[in-house]
Amino acid sequence: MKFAVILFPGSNCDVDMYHAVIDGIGEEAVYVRHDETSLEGMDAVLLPGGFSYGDYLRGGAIAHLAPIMSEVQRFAEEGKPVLGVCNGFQILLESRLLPGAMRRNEGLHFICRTVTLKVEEADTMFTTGYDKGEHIRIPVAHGEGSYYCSEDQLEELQEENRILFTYDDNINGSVGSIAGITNEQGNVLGMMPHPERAVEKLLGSDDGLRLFTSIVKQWRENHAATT
Amino acid sequence: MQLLHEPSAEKIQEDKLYHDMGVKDDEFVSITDILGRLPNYTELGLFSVMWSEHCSYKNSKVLLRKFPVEGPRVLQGPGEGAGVIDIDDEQAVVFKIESHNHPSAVEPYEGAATGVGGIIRDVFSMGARPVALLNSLRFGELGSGRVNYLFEGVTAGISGYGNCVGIPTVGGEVQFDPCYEGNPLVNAMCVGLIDHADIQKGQAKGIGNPVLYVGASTGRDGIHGATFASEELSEDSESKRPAVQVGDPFMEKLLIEACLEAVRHPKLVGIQDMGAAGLTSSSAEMASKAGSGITMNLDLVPQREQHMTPYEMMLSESQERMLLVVEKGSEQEFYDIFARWGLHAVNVGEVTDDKRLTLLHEGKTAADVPVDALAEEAPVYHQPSQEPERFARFQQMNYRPEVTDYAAVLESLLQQPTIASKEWVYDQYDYMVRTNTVVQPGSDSAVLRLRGTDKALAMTTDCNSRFLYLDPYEGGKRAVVEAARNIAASGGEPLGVTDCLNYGSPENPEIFWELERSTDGLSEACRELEAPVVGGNVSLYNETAKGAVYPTPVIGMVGLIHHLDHITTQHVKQAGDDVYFLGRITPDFAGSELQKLQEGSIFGPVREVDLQQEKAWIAGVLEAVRTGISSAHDISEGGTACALAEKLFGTTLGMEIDLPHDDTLAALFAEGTNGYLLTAPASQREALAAAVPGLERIGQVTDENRLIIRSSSGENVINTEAAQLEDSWRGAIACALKSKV
Amino acid sequence: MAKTYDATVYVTWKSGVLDPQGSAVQDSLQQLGYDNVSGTTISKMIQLRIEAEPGQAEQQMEEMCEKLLANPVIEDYTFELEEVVAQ
Amino acid sequence: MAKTYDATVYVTWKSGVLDPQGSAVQDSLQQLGYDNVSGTTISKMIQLRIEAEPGQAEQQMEEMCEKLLANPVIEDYTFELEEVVAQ
Ligand SMILES: Nc1ncnc2c1ncn2[C@@H]1O[C@H](COP(=O)(O)OP(=O)(O)O)[C@@H](O)[C@H]1O
Ligand SMILES: [Mg+2]
Repeated sequence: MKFAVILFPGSNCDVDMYHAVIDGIGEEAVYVRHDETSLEGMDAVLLPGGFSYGDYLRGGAIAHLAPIMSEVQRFAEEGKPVLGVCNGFQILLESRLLPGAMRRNEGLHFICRTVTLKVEEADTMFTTGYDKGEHIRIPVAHGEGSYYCSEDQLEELQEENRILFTYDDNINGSVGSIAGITNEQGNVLGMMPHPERAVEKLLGSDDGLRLFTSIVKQWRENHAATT
Repeated sequence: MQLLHEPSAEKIQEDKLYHDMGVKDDEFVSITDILGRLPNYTELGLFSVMWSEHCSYKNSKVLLRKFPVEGPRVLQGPGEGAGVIDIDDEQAVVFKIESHNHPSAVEPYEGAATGVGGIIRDVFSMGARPVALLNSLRFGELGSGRVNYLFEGVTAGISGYGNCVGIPTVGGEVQFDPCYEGNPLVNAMCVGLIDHADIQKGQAKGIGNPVLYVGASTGRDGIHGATFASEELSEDSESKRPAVQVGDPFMEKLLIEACLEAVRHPKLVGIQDMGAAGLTSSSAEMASKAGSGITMNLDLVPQREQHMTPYEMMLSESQERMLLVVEKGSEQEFYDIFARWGLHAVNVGEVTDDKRLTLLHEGKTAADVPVDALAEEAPVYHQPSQEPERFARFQQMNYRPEVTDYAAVLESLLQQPTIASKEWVYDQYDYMVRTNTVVQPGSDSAVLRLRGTDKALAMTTDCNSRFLYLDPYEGGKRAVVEAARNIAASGGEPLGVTDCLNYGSPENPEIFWELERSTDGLSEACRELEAPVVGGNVSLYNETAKGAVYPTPVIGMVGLIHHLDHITTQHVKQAGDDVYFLGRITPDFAGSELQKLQEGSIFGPVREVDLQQEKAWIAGVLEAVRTGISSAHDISEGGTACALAEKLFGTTLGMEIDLPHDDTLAALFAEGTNGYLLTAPASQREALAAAVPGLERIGQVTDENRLIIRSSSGENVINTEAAQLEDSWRGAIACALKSKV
Repeated sequence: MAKTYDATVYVTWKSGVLDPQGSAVQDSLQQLGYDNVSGTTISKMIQLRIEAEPGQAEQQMEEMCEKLLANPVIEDYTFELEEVVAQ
Repeated sequence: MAKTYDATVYVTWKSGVLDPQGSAVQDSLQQLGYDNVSGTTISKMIQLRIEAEPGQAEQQMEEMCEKLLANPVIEDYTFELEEVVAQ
């Protein structure tokens, strides 16, 4: 399976994503620059964390206008997996591929620490490797990670089972303790915590690995079905 | 705003206007001799920054010569952007520390942020990829509005810049003492990795080769920053507006990636960052090192503001700028590299053979001076030195605290901000990005694995300046020893040192004495421990009307961990493990946290540090690590009791300890040169006894979350729930910040 | 004919969206003793110069705000245009 | 007698200080095709309500700006006060 890691000026978790795919799950990964216009041959898209365009104005605001993003949009509409982590999540929000917006953390400080998440849904293409209700340890590292959406929107997310992860301890003041959500189709996931930083026991946790293996598993099944 | 009328050369001489630029009378005479005429305003500006303490080390050079700078692994000692040490497999580690004290005192966020930015450029201009950041911070006592503001602002600035450029900030230290109240210290260290083949030097070789300017445009910010750093802080420092710059970490990130691509291009000749004294120091130093000259056309320098004068352009310390020399004819290839990163490289000049720095501006020669005179021939001063009265007085003193409730003292020591958890600080740093951080902040050293190998690097910054205030010579030795202990306790073999010497004014004989004595101590310790000094930075004039800071030579040390299996952290791992002590208990309380707590001040003599003994202990700890242990922690601030407590924090385990000395008070809280605490499975008992002479078994790890300490007579002197100690320790800084006055 | 305008965009929080930075500043002001101060909010002010036909300037500003300068999920915006008269 | 004012403080970069945020937005606008836009800068606007004697309000605003709302080392500020007339 071939993953595209999108590189924006200022991305800095691109290497982490790349290694999570290459070393963590042994699949293929390539970098695709922000100014490219094709995702030809890619099976999944990863929008890495970092500070695209310095996070100036709002996290993800400038990046969402990059040429590659219209292609990501098209890719998403085809139902293929798109994962945005941290700044990647912010870019998905700014692109309206996901609903809501990100604000500065409630405490106004950047927070870097490994937190406990609750897996809210286990039958999505990103979470089949987890059990519903399972608690997993994943690092966060963000200053603008307080998820916001209107009450109606929150209700919709809940009803449609689109909230995949919540914080056990709501570190940043997110609405509904939301750590990660999907789009209606369920193939675009945005999350603030970094699963790509949790793929090796040596570094503290490998609870993030199953998110990547879930994507691969789903892809294999689809692939087997269509070929 | 333009300096409409630059004074004429004659007027500068007559009215001694050079004083305003920090140039002394005899220095002005030397400059005139060198040029064979009076310098014009721009030329005087070039000399004033290049001959400032910050760039020339004119007051500290005589001291720095004492440092051991060589060793079998040293590939590049002091003199270039950063030192380089071999770590086998054709790889090397590059590291350097630098101060940004004065800017941080007036604008803590941007001051600290640009300090981080500057040190990163020093490292990648060597061709190395920056892989980690550390820092060393000093503030007045928390609680006052101003101190809290500085502390919060500095932390946010480090976090804002380091997180954005995507280099993990993995360690550091913070000390709080009243002497830093008006003059905080902000030292930033960067560690990089490089393949031997890629090591770059900042040299301008090859007559006719073009000089390229890359990065941010030049503005009027930071003009005379280097001289600002070389003056005492005064009431009107706040009005020295232009001396503080705003950093652009996004630009820095692009520069890192583009420059690392450029250094791998075979046609790159030399590269240097524009640090202190910006365009002046980078061009003069690159030419001087190569024995060449540089001619620049300032009209071509990218400018952020209109009507900038040559003086302003040359002295600007705008951030995120680099100077490159490339082979003639290859310009376009470099323009392309930079363009891919959205950056614009500009050809601003060329290398000449006349050993002069020649500046053209609007068709005229704005300056024409010999580069060696700027870069190499600054005056060297040996300032008078005098032992302060306090030193002899301290030698006569004998201090022993009175303690009745040991547990209560332990808890309040753990709450002292200098000892308390620094989580409030490092939680704001992304210490994980790039997924190599194996040991995160919160243990003795940070450890980064070297992807693709079995090796790892340990790194730390240390300096307990209280001991230096009491005795700069022994205190200096202790600073190096403490860093080495932190490296060893993490499983690393000390490789080398970068130091940042933060002192008051060297023109005060008592301060110069501190400098002399402490650099003697540092040198001796580095020599004995075979940790050569490969780079560093000097920050003098750290004083306010209320006095100078304690002598604070911050030691940044990097160690090599030969195998991932040897990575060791300070925390206990499992119940049933034996607890060992390796070291020596002496009744030393001078300069201790307990003395400060009880007396409100520090005084007394510092015991001589036995460097041979320290070396043997380091070897012992490393032998223990190889034999197989569960944890190791060195004993520092707060003494053995605090170190024992710290070993439990973050775990649910406990310990039962029998103190290894009859003097209970000393065994608990003394801050002599104590030693280390190790834990290991009982199955390792014999192997450890055989491998490590002097290891004393003092207790056991238990599964009840309590710290129980018995005196040598078997009496329980401490029996406390560890969670309670941990809460006090963990919450202390946040709590001190909330109680604003 | 194209004219030159100085544009100022004010990007404020939508009502109902919490402004933690504003609250923090409010708290600090209180701690400094200004208990006669309330309701502190912090917004962005973006200034730029635009050359365009009258009417078009307005429309382009609108577009820029929608596409980039403000995020309508949490932010409101208003802008002012002032013609720069050559001296 | 004390009156109620709506205060608006504009905190801008001192001239000569880099505004990296403004530059990034400027570049982005250019890339979106707005090459008729130049000199983009981003500043802060702080709004608050203050109750004070006339004259005193002015002075307190000045103090707050100096102490907390702006850092005169790198920022300039101006403010406006508008009396709130009870309805
Ligand atoms: N300013 C800081 N930045 C990052 N980490 C810090 C900072 N200050 C302290 N730490 C981390 O907190 C831990 C404890 O620090 P310290 O008490 O100085 O340790 P030690 O006494 O072993 O040198 C270390 O892991 C250190 O790296
Ligand atoms: Mg230690």
